[in-house]
Amino acid sequence: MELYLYIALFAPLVGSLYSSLFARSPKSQQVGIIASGLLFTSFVSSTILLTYVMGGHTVHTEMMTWIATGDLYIPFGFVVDQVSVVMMMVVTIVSTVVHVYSIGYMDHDKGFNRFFAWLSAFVFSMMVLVMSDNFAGLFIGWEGVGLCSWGLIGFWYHKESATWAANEAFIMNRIADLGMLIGIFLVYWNVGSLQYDVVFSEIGNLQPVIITWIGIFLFIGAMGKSAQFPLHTWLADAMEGPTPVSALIHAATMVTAGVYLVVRANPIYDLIPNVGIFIASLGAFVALFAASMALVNRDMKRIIAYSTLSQLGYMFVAAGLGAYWVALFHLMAHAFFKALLFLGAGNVMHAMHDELDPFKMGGLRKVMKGTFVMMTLASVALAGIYPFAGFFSKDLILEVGFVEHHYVIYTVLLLTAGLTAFYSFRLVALIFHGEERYKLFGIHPHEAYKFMLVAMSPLLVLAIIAGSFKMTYFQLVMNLLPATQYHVHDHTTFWIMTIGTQLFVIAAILFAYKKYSNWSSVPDGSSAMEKSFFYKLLWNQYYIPKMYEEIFAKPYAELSRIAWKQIDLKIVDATVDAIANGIYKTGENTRDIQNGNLSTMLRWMVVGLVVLSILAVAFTVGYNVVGA
Amino acid sequence: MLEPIHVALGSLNIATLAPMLIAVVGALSILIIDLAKGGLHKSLYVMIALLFLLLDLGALVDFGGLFLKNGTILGFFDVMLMDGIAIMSQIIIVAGSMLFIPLALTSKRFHEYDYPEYFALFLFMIAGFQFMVATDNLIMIFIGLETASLALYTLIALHNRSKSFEAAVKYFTMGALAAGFYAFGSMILYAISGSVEMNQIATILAEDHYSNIGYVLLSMAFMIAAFGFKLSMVPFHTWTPDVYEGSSAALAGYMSIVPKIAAFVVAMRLFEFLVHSGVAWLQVILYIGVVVTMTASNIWALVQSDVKRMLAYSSISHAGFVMAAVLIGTTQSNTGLFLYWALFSFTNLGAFTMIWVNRQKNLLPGQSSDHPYEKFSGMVKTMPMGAVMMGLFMLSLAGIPPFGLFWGKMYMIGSAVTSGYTVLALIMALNSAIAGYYYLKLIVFMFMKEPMVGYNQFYFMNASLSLKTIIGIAAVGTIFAVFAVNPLLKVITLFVYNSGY
Amino acid sequence: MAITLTHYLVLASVLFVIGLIGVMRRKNLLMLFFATEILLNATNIAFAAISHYIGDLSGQMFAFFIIAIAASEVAIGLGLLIVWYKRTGKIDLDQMNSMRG
Amino acid sequence: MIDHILTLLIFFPALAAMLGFVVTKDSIRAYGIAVAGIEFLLSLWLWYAYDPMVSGMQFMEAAPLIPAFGINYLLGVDGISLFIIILSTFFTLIGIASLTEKRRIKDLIITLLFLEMTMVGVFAALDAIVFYVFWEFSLVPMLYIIGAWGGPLRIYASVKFFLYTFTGSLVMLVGMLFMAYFYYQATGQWSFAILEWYRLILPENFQLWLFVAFFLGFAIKVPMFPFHTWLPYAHGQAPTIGSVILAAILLKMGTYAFVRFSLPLFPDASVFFMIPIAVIAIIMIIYTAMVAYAQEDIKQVVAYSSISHMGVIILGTFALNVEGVSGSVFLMLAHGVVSGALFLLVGVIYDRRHTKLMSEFGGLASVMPRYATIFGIMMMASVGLPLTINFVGEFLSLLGFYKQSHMLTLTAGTAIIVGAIYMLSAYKKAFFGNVTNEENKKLKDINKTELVGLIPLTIVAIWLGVYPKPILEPINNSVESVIQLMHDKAQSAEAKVRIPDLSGKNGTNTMQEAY
Repeated sequence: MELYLYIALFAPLVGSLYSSLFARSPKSQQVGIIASGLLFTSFVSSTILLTYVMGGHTVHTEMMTWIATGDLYIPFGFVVDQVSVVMMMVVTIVSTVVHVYSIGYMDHDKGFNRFFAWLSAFVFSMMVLVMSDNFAGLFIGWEGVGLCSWGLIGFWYHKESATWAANEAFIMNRIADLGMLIGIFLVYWNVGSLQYDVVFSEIGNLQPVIITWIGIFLFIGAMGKSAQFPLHTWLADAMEGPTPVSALIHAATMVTAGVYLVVRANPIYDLIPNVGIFIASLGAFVALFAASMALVNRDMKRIIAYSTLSQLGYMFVAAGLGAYWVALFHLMAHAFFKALLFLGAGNVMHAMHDELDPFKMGGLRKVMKGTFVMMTLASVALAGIYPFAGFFSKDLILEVGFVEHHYVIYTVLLLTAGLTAFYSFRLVALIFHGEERYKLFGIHPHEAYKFMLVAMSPLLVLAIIAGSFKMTYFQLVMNLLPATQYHVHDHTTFWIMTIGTQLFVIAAILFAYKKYSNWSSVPDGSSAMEKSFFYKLLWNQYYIPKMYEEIFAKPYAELSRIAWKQIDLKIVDATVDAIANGIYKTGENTRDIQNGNLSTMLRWMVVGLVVLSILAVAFTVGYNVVGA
Repeated sequence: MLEPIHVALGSLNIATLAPMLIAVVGALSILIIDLAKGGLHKSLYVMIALLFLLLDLGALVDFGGLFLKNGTILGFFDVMLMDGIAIMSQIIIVAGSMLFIPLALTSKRFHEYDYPEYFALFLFMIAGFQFMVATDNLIMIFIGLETASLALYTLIALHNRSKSFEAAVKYFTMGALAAGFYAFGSMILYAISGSVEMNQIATILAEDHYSNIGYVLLSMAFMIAAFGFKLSMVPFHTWTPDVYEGSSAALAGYMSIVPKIAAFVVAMRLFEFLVHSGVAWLQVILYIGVVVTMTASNIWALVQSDVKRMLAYSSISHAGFVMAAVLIGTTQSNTGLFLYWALFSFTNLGAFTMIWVNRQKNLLPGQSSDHPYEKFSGMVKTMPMGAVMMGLFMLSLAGIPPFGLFWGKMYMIGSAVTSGYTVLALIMALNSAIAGYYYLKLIVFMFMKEPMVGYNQFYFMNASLSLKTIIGIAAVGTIFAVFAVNPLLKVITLFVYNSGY
Repeated sequence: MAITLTHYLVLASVLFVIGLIGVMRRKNLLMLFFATEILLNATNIAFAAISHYIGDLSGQMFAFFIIAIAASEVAIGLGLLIVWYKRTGKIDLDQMNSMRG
Repeated sequence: MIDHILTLLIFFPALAAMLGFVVTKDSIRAYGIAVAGIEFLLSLWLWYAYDPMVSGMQFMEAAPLIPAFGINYLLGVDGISLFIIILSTFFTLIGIASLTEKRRIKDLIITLLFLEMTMVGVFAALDAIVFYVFWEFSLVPMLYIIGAWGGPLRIYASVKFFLYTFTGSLVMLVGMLFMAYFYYQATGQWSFAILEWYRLILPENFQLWLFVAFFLGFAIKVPMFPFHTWLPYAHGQAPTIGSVILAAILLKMGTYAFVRFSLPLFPDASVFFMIPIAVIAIIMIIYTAMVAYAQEDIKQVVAYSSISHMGVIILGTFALNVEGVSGSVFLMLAHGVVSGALFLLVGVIYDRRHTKLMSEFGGLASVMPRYATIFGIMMMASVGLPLTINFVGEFLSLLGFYKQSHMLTLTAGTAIIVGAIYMLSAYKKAFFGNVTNEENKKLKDINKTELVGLIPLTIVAIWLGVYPKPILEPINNSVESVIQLMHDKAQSAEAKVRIPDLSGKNGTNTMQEAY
C-alpha cells in the first residue's frame, strides 16, 4: 500500500516538475494532458487506498528524516487513515476535474504550461498537508499551498490587482501561520514531539492552560488559511486568479485546510470545549457576515467566494461544537458543489469575455444550456434542498447546533441558510434569466468546450448524490473521530425543523427569482436601495478592507519610511557619522595650536612647564595637608 | 679642600666605552679620509659608516653576552652603566641607524650627502645617543643628549631647503629651551639629594621618605617638560611635524625611531623609580600625558593633507602609546616598549623610505607641500608593487594583523590589561581605531582613486637598488614579524628583567 | 647678612624666569638665543652654589659641561641664524611659518 | 596531507594569489576558477574525512607561534565551523566563476583569493589571536573590493565599513587579552587557546564585562542594531562579488564568533544578557524589515533583509539550547546561500541596466522569465518557506528560543510576516506588472555565466531544505557538546536552569571527551 501512498503523493509533483520544464515554451497541449493524467493516477491510487482504509487498515510510513537536532525529530512521515483518505479523495477528485477543465479554460493563455506547473504543485502541497503524520509536515503543506496560491492568484502577473491580491493573500496567511508556528512550538516544548500519534496520546497529561493555548494558536493558523474573520479579506481579492484556481484552491481544498486542521487535532479540541465554543461562535458569525456581503455584491466570483466563506463558517461551527465528522462531511460535500459552481462561473466568464458583473449578463440559459443546468443544480445543492448533497451536510450542522443547545448559533445559521439561498439564486437569476443585457456591450457568448462540461460532470454527480454516502462515511471516520450521532430525538421537532428549513430556503429562492429573473437594466448606483446605509455598508464589505488599508497598510508603509529616513539615516547612522565627524572637526578646530610660529611653540612649552609646576605645587600642598 | 683623586686604570673598565668610541672613531676617520682625499663618492662614506656601525653592533652583542653572564657592567667612574636596557636600546639605535644610513644612496643627487661631514655627524649623533642610554649619570645624559641633538640640528639643516632651515631653527631653539629645563630639573634633584646619579638619588630619596616631595615633583615637572620635548609629548610636540616636514624623509624616519628610543630609556630610568615608589602625582601626570598625546596627535593627524606631516603626527601618537609602558612600569610593559619599537622601526623605515623614494625636486604649481596625498593617487595602477608596499606599511602602522606593529600593540595593550590599567587599554585600542582613518586615507588614495596627471611621474623617481632593497627588508620584516616576535620577546624579557625593570 | 644657598637659588630662579620670559616674548632670533643662554647660566649659578655648599664636586662638573654645551649651542645656533639670514634677510620669528597645521 | 589539510586550506589560496601576479590578464579568470575549484574540492575532502559522530575538534594542528605569550598556531574544525568553511570555498568558487566584472579583473581575483584565506582562517582558528589575525585581515581585501570596484560612494562606504568593524574588534582584542590574563592568573601560563579557555570558570562579574567587550566586536560584524548602518552602505556600493561574499561569509564571522566564544566562555553572562540581546535581535528583525520595505533600491532591500535575518540567527544562538543553537548555525549557512544568491541576482540586473532602483523596472517576469523564476525561488527561500534551506534554520532558531521566552518569540516570529511583506512587495515592483520602461523591453535573459553561479545555489537551497540531515547532524553533535559545556560551567542558578543538561542523554559527549 505504501506504493500507492507514494504514487498518490508524488504523481502531482511529477506533473508539476514536468510542466515546469515547459514553463517557458509556447503552449503545448500535451503538458495539460500529462499533468491531468498524473493527477488521475493520483486519484486512482487514492481510491485504492480508500478501499484499503475502508477495510479497517491504515497506512503509516516514514520516508526519511527531515530535521533532527537535540530532542527534536521530524521525519517526512505520511499517514493514510480515515480522515486523511477522505481529504485525499476530495483533493484528487476536484483537482483532476479542474485540471481537465483547465485544458480548455486556459486554452488561449500564454502561460498554459506554467499554469499546470503551479496547479499540480498546489495539489502536491495539499496532499502533503493532508497526508503528513506530524505538525511540521502539515506546516510544509500549509506553506506550500500558500505559495502556490500566491503564484496562482498572481498568475496574470501583469495585472496590478492580481499581484496585489496575491501578496495580500500570502501575507495574511503568514500572519496566521505565525500563530500556527507558535502552536507547534508549544506542542514541541510540552510534548517533546510533533508526531500526531504521540501528541494526541499525551495531550491529556498537560495542564489545561497549555492545552488551551495550543488550541488557540493552532486555530489562529486555521483562521488564516480558512479566511475566517478578521483575516478574511484576502479570499474575495483572491478571485483575481484564473477561475479554475478559485474552484480548486479557494473553494474546494486549500481554504478548507483550516477545518481539516481542527478536525485532525480533535483530541486537542475535545479537551478545551471553551475554545470550541469560540470557534463555533466565530464560525456562525462568519457564516452570516459573509452571506450578508454576498447579498449585494456585483461580482460573480466574489459572490461565490463569500458563499465559500460562509460555508467555511458552517464547518467551523460543526468542528467547534465537537461534531468533527459533520464538519468534514460538509467540507467534502461543499467541495463538490462549490467547485462545480466556480467552474460554471468560469464558463460564463469565458462566454462573457471575462465580464464579471451579473447585471451585465442575463438570459444566458439560451446559449449555455449545460452550464445553466450545472450551476442551477450546484446552487440548489448549496442551498441545501433535499436530496442534494447540501441538504445532508448543511442541515446536519443546523441540527448539531440545535442538539448541542446553542440556539443562538442555530438561529444565525438558519438565517444564513436563507440568505445563502437568496444570493445563490440571485446570481443564477441574473446570469441565466431575464433580458439579454450583455447585448448592450456587444458580447457574443458561446458555450464552453464539450470536454469541459464532461469534465465537470463528475462533480455534478457528486453534488447530487454525495449525501447518500453519509452512513458509509460515518462508519469510516468514526474510527478516528468522536462518533457522536446528532439527532433531534423528538420526532415532531425534527420534522418541523427539517420542513421549516426547507420551506424557508425555498421561499428565499423564490424571492430571489421574483426579484431578479426579470431584471432589465444595469444599476448605476442611483436607486434608493443603493443609496441606503446598509447597502453601502455591505457593498463596501463593512469597510473592513478600507480599514485595514488605513489602520495597517498605510501606517506600516509610513512607519517604514520613517524608520528608514528618520531613524535609520537621521538618528542611528547620523550618530555614527557625528562621532566620526566630531573627531575630525576637533582636529580641524585645534590644528591651529600648531600655527607654525616659533614663539607660540615656545610658549606652549613654557605653558606646559608652568602647568606641571603648578600641579606639582598643588599636589604637594594637598599631600602635606592630608599627610598632616 | 677637595681630596685628590686616585684612580686605578683597571677599575675604570674602559671597555664600557668601546661601543661609543667605535662610533666616534668612525666619525673621525671619515673626516680624516676626507682631509686626505676629497671629492670621494658618498657610497664610500655610507659603507664606512656601515662598517663602523657593524663593529659597534658587534661590541654591543658581545656586551649582551657578558651582561647575561655577569649582570650589569659598570665602568668609567661608575658613570657608564651597561645594563640590559642600555644594551638593548643601543642595539636598536645602532641597528636602526644601519637601516637608515643606506638611504643616502638615492639615485638623485642630494646636496647633503655630498658632504662627508654628514656621515661624520651621523656617527657622532649615534655616539651621543649611546652615551645617553648607557648611563644613569645626569651629566652624562646631558652630554649625550646635547651631542646627539646638536649633530641632529646640523643634519637637518644640511638638507639645504628653506624649509629645512626653518625646521632646524625651530628644533634648535626649542631644544635649547628643553636643555635649560633639563639642566634646571637636574639642579633641583642635585640640590635635594646631593648626587647626580639616579640610583643614588633614588636611594637617598627613599631613605629620606620623600620629605622634600614638593621639590622632587618640581624637578619631575622640569624633567617631564624636557623629555616631553624629546619624546614629543603634547604640548611639547609642536616641533615634530615641522621638523619632519622640513627634513629629508630619510632623516625624518630616522628621527621617528632612534632619538625616541634613547629618550624612552632615560625616561624609564628617571620616572620609573618614582612610579614604583607610589608617587601618585607622577602616575596621574603620565597618564594624562599619555592619553592626551595619543589622542590629540591622532586627531591632528586626521586633518593633515601632507603624508609626511601625517606620519609625523602618527609617530607622536605611537610615542604616546609607548610612553604608556613607562607609566605602567612592569617588566612586561618595558619589554613591550622595546618590542614595539623594534617592530615600529621596521615599518616606519619602510614608510619613510617610500616617501623618500617619492621625493621630487620642485613643487608642481598648486602643490603646497612635498608629499600631498594626491601624489599617491591611483598609485596601484601605475606602480602596483610600490602601492602594495606602501599599503602594507600603512596597514602595519594601523595595527592590522598579521603585520609587524600589531604584535607590538597587542603586547602593549596586554601589559596594560595585566597591570589593571583597563581604561588605558581601552583608550589605546580606540586610538588605534582613530589612527586607522588616516592610514586608510593613504590607502584609499593609492588604491581607489585615479592617478593624478603630473604626480604619477614621481612615484619611483628617487629609487635606487639599495632603496628598493631597504623597502624589501622593511616589508619582509613587517610581514614576517610574527615569527620574530617570540625570539625578540624572550631576549628582551631576559634583558629587561635582569636589569631590574 | 650672610649670603646663604637660598640667596643663590633665588637668584638662579629669578634669572631662569627672566630667561623664560625672554624666550616667550622675544621675536628676534638672536635675542632668543640670549634668553636661552640666561636660562642655562641661571642653572650654572645654582649648580656652582649647591656644589659649594654641600661639598660635592659633581655640581661644578655639571656646570662646566653646561658651559661647554652652551658654547656649542651658540656655535650651531649662530650658524643656523646666519644661513637663515642669508636666505631670507630677516631674523624675525614671525616670518618663520611656512609650515603649520 | 590530511593531517595538515586545514593549513593547506588556509594558505593554498594565498599562495595561489601570489603566483597569480604572474598570470596574464586574459587567463587570470581561468586561473582563479581553477584555484577556487581545487580549494573547494579540498574542502569537500575535509567534509568527507570529517567524522560526523565525533563532536569535538578534528584535524587539529598545533605549532608554536609566540609561545612566550601563549600564542600558538592552533587549528581545528568541528561541526559548527566545518560547513562555514565549505560555504566560504563554495562562494569563492561561485563568485569567481560567475564574475562579470571587467575592470582590473586580475587584481580582483587575487584579492578574492586572499579574502578566501582569511575566511577559512577565521573559521579554522582555535587560538584567539590567530582568529583575530584572520578576522582583522579579512577587512583589507574587502575594503579594497568595495573601494576599488564599488559605486559612486564607494570610498565612504568602504572606509566606514573598515573603521566601524575595526573599532569593534579592537575592543574585542582588549577582551581577549583580558581573557588570556585571567587564564594566566588561574594557571600561571599564558594561553590564547580557545579550548584551554573553555576550561576556565570565570566569576560572574568578569564574565559580564568580558562578554560586553567581545560582544562589541561581534555585534558590529554581524551587524546588530544599532551598529548596523555600515552594512547598507557597504552593500549599496560594493560590486556584486563584494556583496555576495560580504553577506554570505563575512557577516557569519560575527555570529560564528558568538557560538565559538561568547557562549562557551561566558555561560552565565550569556544567560544574563539573553533577554537584552533577544530584544536587540527582535528590533533587528522587525525594524530592519520595515526599513527594507521602505527601500527604493532592490539591493538595499536585500541588504536590510540580511540584517533582519541575522536577527533570527542571534535569537537562535541565545536560545542556549541545542535546537536553537543548531538552528542558528544552520541558518548561518542558509542565509549565506540565500543572500549570496540574491545579491548575485541583483548583480545580474545591475549589469544590464546599471541601476538597482525598483522604479526603473517592473514587468521583468515577462522579459526575463528564467531570471524571474530563480529570483522567485530565492525570494521564497529568503521568506523562509518550508523545504527551502532557510526554513530549517529559522524554524529551529525560533523553536529554540521559544523555550526561553514565549512573548519574545511571538514578537520575533513576526519575522515571517514582515519578511514576506518587503520581499513580496519588492518582487512585485520589479517583476510584476507591465513593462513600462522601454529600456527593459530589450533585456536579455540570464546567461550561462550567471547560471553557473545560480544553479548550484538553487540546488543547494532546495536540497538542504528537503534533506538537511548531512549537515544538521554534525552541527547537532558539536552544539550538544557546547551546550553541555555551558551547563557544566554555569554557576548561577538561573543559568543552570536556562541551559539544559544533556548529560543524561545517550551519545552526548561530556566536556572532557569533547574537548
